[in-house]
Amino acid sequence: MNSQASVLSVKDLKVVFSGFKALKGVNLDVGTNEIVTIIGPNGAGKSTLLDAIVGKSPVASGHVYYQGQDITNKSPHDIARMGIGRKFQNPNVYNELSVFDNILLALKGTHGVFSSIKAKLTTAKKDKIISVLDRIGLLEQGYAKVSSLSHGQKQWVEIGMVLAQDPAVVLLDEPTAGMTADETYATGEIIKTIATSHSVVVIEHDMEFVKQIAQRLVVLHQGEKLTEGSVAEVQSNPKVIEVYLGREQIDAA
Amino acid sequence: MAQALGQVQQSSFIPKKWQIINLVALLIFIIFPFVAGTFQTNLMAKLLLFGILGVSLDLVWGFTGILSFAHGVFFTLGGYATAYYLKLNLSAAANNYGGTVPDFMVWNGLKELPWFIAPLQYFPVAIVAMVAIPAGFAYAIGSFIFRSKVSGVYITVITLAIASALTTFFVSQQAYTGGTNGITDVSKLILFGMVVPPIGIYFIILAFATLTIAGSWWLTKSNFGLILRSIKENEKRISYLGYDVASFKIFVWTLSAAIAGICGGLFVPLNNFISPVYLGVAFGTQIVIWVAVGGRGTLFGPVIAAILLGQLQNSVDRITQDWQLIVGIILMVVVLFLPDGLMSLLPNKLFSSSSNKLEKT
Amino acid sequence: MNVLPFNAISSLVYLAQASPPAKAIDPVAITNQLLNGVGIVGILLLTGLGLSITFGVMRIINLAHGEFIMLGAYTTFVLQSNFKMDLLMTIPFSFLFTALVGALVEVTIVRRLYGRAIETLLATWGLSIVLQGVVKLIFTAQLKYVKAPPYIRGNWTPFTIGGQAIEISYYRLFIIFMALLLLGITAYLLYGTTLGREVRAVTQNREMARCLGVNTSLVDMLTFAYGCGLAGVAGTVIASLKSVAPAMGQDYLVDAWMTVVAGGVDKLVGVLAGAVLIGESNAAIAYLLNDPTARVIVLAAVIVLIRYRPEGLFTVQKRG
Amino acid sequence: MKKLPHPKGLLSAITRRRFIQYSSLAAASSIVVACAKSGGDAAKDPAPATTGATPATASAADGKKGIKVGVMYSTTGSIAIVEKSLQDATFLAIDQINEGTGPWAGKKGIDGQMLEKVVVNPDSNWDLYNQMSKRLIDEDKVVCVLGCYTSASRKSVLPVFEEKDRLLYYPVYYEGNECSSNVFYTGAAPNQQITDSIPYCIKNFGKKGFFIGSDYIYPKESNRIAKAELVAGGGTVVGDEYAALGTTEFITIINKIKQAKPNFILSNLVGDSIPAFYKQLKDAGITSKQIPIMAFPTTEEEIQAMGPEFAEGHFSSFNYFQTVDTPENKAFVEQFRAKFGKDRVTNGVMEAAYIQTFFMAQAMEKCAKEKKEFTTANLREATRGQEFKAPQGTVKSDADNYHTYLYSRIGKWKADGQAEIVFATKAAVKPIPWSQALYKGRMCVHKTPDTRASSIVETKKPIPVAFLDKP
Repeated sequence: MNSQASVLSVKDLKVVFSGFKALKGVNLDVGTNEIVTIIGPNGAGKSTLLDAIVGKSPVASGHVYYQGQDITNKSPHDIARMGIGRKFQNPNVYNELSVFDNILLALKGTHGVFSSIKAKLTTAKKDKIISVLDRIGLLEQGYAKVSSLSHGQKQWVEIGMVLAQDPAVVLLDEPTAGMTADETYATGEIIKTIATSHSVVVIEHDMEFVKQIAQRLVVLHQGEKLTEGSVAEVQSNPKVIEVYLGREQIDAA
Repeated sequence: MAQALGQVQQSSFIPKKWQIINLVALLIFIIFPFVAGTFQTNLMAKLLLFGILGVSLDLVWGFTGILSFAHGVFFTLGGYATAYYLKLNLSAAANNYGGTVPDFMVWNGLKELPWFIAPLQYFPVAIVAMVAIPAGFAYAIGSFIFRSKVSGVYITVITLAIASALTTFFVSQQAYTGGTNGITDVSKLILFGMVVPPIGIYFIILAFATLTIAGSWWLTKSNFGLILRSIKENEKRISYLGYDVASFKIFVWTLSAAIAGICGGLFVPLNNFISPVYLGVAFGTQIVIWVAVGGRGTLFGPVIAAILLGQLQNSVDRITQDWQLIVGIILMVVVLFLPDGLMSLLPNKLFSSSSNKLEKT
Repeated sequence: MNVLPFNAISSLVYLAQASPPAKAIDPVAITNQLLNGVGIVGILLLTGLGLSITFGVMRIINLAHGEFIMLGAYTTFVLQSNFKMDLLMTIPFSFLFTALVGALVEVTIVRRLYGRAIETLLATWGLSIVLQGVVKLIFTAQLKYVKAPPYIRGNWTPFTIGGQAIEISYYRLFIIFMALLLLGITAYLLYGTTLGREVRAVTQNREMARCLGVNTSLVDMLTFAYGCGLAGVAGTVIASLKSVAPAMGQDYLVDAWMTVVAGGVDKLVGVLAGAVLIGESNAAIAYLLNDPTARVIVLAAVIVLIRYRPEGLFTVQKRG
Repeated sequence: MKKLPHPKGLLSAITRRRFIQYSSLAAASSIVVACAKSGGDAAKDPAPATTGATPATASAADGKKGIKVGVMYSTTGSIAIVEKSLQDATFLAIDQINEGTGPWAGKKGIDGQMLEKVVVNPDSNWDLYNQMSKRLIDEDKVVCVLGCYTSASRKSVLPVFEEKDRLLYYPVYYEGNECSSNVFYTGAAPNQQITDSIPYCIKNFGKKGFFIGSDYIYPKESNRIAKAELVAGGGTVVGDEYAALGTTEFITIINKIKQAKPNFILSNLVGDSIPAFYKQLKDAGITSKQIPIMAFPTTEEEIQAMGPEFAEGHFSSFNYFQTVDTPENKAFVEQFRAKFGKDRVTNGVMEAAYIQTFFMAQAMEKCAKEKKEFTTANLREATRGQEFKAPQGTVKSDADNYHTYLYSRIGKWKADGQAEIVFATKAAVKPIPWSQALYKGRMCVHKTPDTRASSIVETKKPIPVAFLDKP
């Protein structure tokens, strides 16, 4: 167990859905302030891996350690409180609430029933929310209902939620889907700043974006880890080219 | 500008026009018993109670998204607590069978008061039981079902089963519950050595209603209310933000049951009886209808709907005996054309505060 | 707080005391009881089947289900009293009539509410009040009487033990036969025909099915009408066991729901499982204790079942 | 200040939505009015009920105001099956009083004043019985109320009548145990239905009785009294089962009956359960020859609903059967059918509803003759002791306990759905509200004039059976 070195550590993780083996024993280590990018074709088990980490999908066997603690199959809210934040593939935000309220909900805090009743909107909290809104460029739309925003803006809202949550480990599932090239680039820069003080795991398809942010790449294929390494290493790995890219070059995207 | 931002979020903030409307409404309710006759005062007190019962359901349904047909159960449990109290304090002269054992227990062969009912003859015990029994029952059920992956319509089916099972149970336990008849021939409510007159009960109910609505307003405007609404929209997402959804659900469910229990408790001195008819699915559905017609997620909607539908039924009954046919038609029309209920007819301006621009501080 | 569990126990004690001289569990009687339970299973299956279409397949929470049963019973009453029709002969008519009413309801009400489950629930509750009211206006609240076919009378005795007959009435057998027959037909329609495939496609992904050229609104209407038609047949078959009245459907609503949910809504076989489970356990407990206690226990068991297996007994675990 | 300027299209869309909402509400209310009208018409009451909203229309021809009488029976919901026929019988009586026909021949109204009925429908809901009785008394200011069926409904309104000191006339056989100054009971007390039937069962069927009933106070209390009588007569109780109100599934109970092999079944099932039980019993192969049913609440109405072949050979104990051979009954049946249809039957509960309306009218007449106002006290004093030549024979409202002297009869059901009367008392039996098998010597004696004080008297000695002296 070398979990001392890594913030998040996944050991031989297996997830099974009614007989279908979605993950067949995956290992993964995420170090402090490191960006790990996971790539892989559809159905490789990328989202399932994140689901298993945050307690959404039940783990059949194997373990997830966070800062040395076994968090396997703990409830999602416990895992979130420990410091793992998640952004979902499709923007998973509250459409009926304002952008402000979405960020407010995500704000780091005790999150208990009674504390939420007593909670007051302090200046510190307001400042924090406003700085998050500013950072995701939605200050103008602060009081707008999320349902009135574009798809890309909703992605930003969810990134904002993760920022407000201020977790030690940030899991991002395709954060740039539906964004323009400029927006994608901006997102990449934000992720890099996040990584100065957080560990980040990103699932991504867009190779330009991957190259922009990636420190270490993990390739999943059919529920198994195919290989891992730097962008260059992965790109030159024959197995990856064989099963993942087929005839195409990896940077053709 | 920072203050302006604060306004929107602070619970104490209520738009001015709306404040005035509330005050006027409260005044009307205070004057009402002095203007209207005995019957209307009594009916209005009952409809207010039913309205608050609707508000209690609205907290779990309108705000949190849990549809329950079991709110009549909590109402009835609270009602039985005070009904036992009033029954056990019936003067000896009025009790045909002498002693402390109520008539229906004598008829069913009980020789002495069951130990679990006996403490209810003391006022403080009865008052605590009125809140604690429905709340405790709700807490037990809530802990059982909300800490599982059951959600949505399955919760609703469970509440149907609870209402149905408890009705059968109360009816079959005639010796302890009075069976289908329930508990009747109860004494008047006596507070501080004085019999509370009907108008007194009206004002107790009005005070309770005002407090409940004010409290619920404050609660739903707080951070807690925001969390409830998020649970309603997407309960999974919020757990990834570190909220224990089940404990929020259990809390609001228990709170709502406590309010419903007090409604039931106040209902008995008003109506002089309680019976399993309020346990059943039919009454549970009626509560759902008040909330749906009034407007889910609004605190005044259920009260307005209960009063309007109650008065409508009372006056339509003078025209036709088939008044429930009309209630059915209204329900269908509201659902089809007014999905957000009667409250959605009010202009939005009443509720929305002027929106503010956010600025960097 | 512990008043309730205590009450439950004391109630059993009380019931035991109130019962006449303690009876030994007689093997013949218990066999008869379990065999008779088949009769209860038949009724649950019959009344739950329509619901397993409207709820299980279409996800429509139809609280007017009991009223469609009632409409079926009245159809039979009208045909029998006016044309002296045999009960069996009226089955197609009550199917067609209730299916027609169901189609009308789908077009006018349910169609506007797809995807809004709670609204459907409220609208159909309103509908149930209206249907009862209208039937009462036409036929008055008086009980009506439907004759069972004269050739389905008496008892079938498969064997006797020590001179005591094990028997079940032919009419109960007829009910379970009808229920199984309808279950078979429905299963064939749903899994063995193109229409059934379209139905399942529409309910799984409406948009996709529409893109593939399925007339989704027609499929919706037909499916809902079929579910209502099944309720109508249930009404006809049950009518001769009891009497026909506007409020008769209410009795079946909760039980039909429990049957469908306990067995699992995703598979048609779930409704059979639910009916067998609820019917037989009800029969067994009712024999040992009594009917009200059996009902309370079975409902409590269903709650626990839903708690631990919300997907029902016969459904596979799904992702997420 | 608005952040997002609303585009024009959006604004107009909102107004249009609001417009649809308002107009649909308007449409709904017009549907309501239309339905209310058609509902009233469709009820096809031969004499449309005058309503509290339009009291002027009910004024008598000579300009005198009508006497408002509340009529409270459910015409919808689960017990409408019975209560509708009670309402019919009440309407028949009121029309006869107003028109001066039937027993009221030669008179016109109450000394020239017409009865004005204020009809409410509590929808088989105990809560609404309570609410509507308050309305009748406080808002419609009726003189008295005719109505209720089942103990639960009576119990829910009793506090209202006692608190406001008004009179309720209650037409249904019940479990007894009541001694109220505000209710006149015209249905059977326990001693008028149970006491004669148990000895009859022991003598004709045997000593083993199986008791069944619907799960509420009347059947349970009634069976408790009957069981005590059976044991007192040397018989044994071999079964005691209760089914939820409205149950129509009797497989288990029938199976238990088969196992217990009783000589007779004593049934206190009510309403919709009755037809279901009789049908399923016959389906299960138990004939009336093997195990006859002695029933209390089973009347012509339920027999007609189930089809007579299922009831043939079974028994009912009641005060009245349609086949009672008196001139008054012949007229009653004829007049009822003329008004409500040839296929209708009469039964004992309806007859009680009919009787009590005449008790009330006679009492009002007495007050009017003595120039007394129709106050509760006056009407109460005038009602006690009233005699009436009822279809079942001469009956009398007991001056002591406000129950009614009634005949006790046992009928055996025939193939035509009518009863052959196999037992009848020689005259109406004096009512005793408490079963003497359970509460020996307990009586109810209201003072004259009634002070509304507690009127229970304990004699500790058995109360002898008494009959009404024939005039």
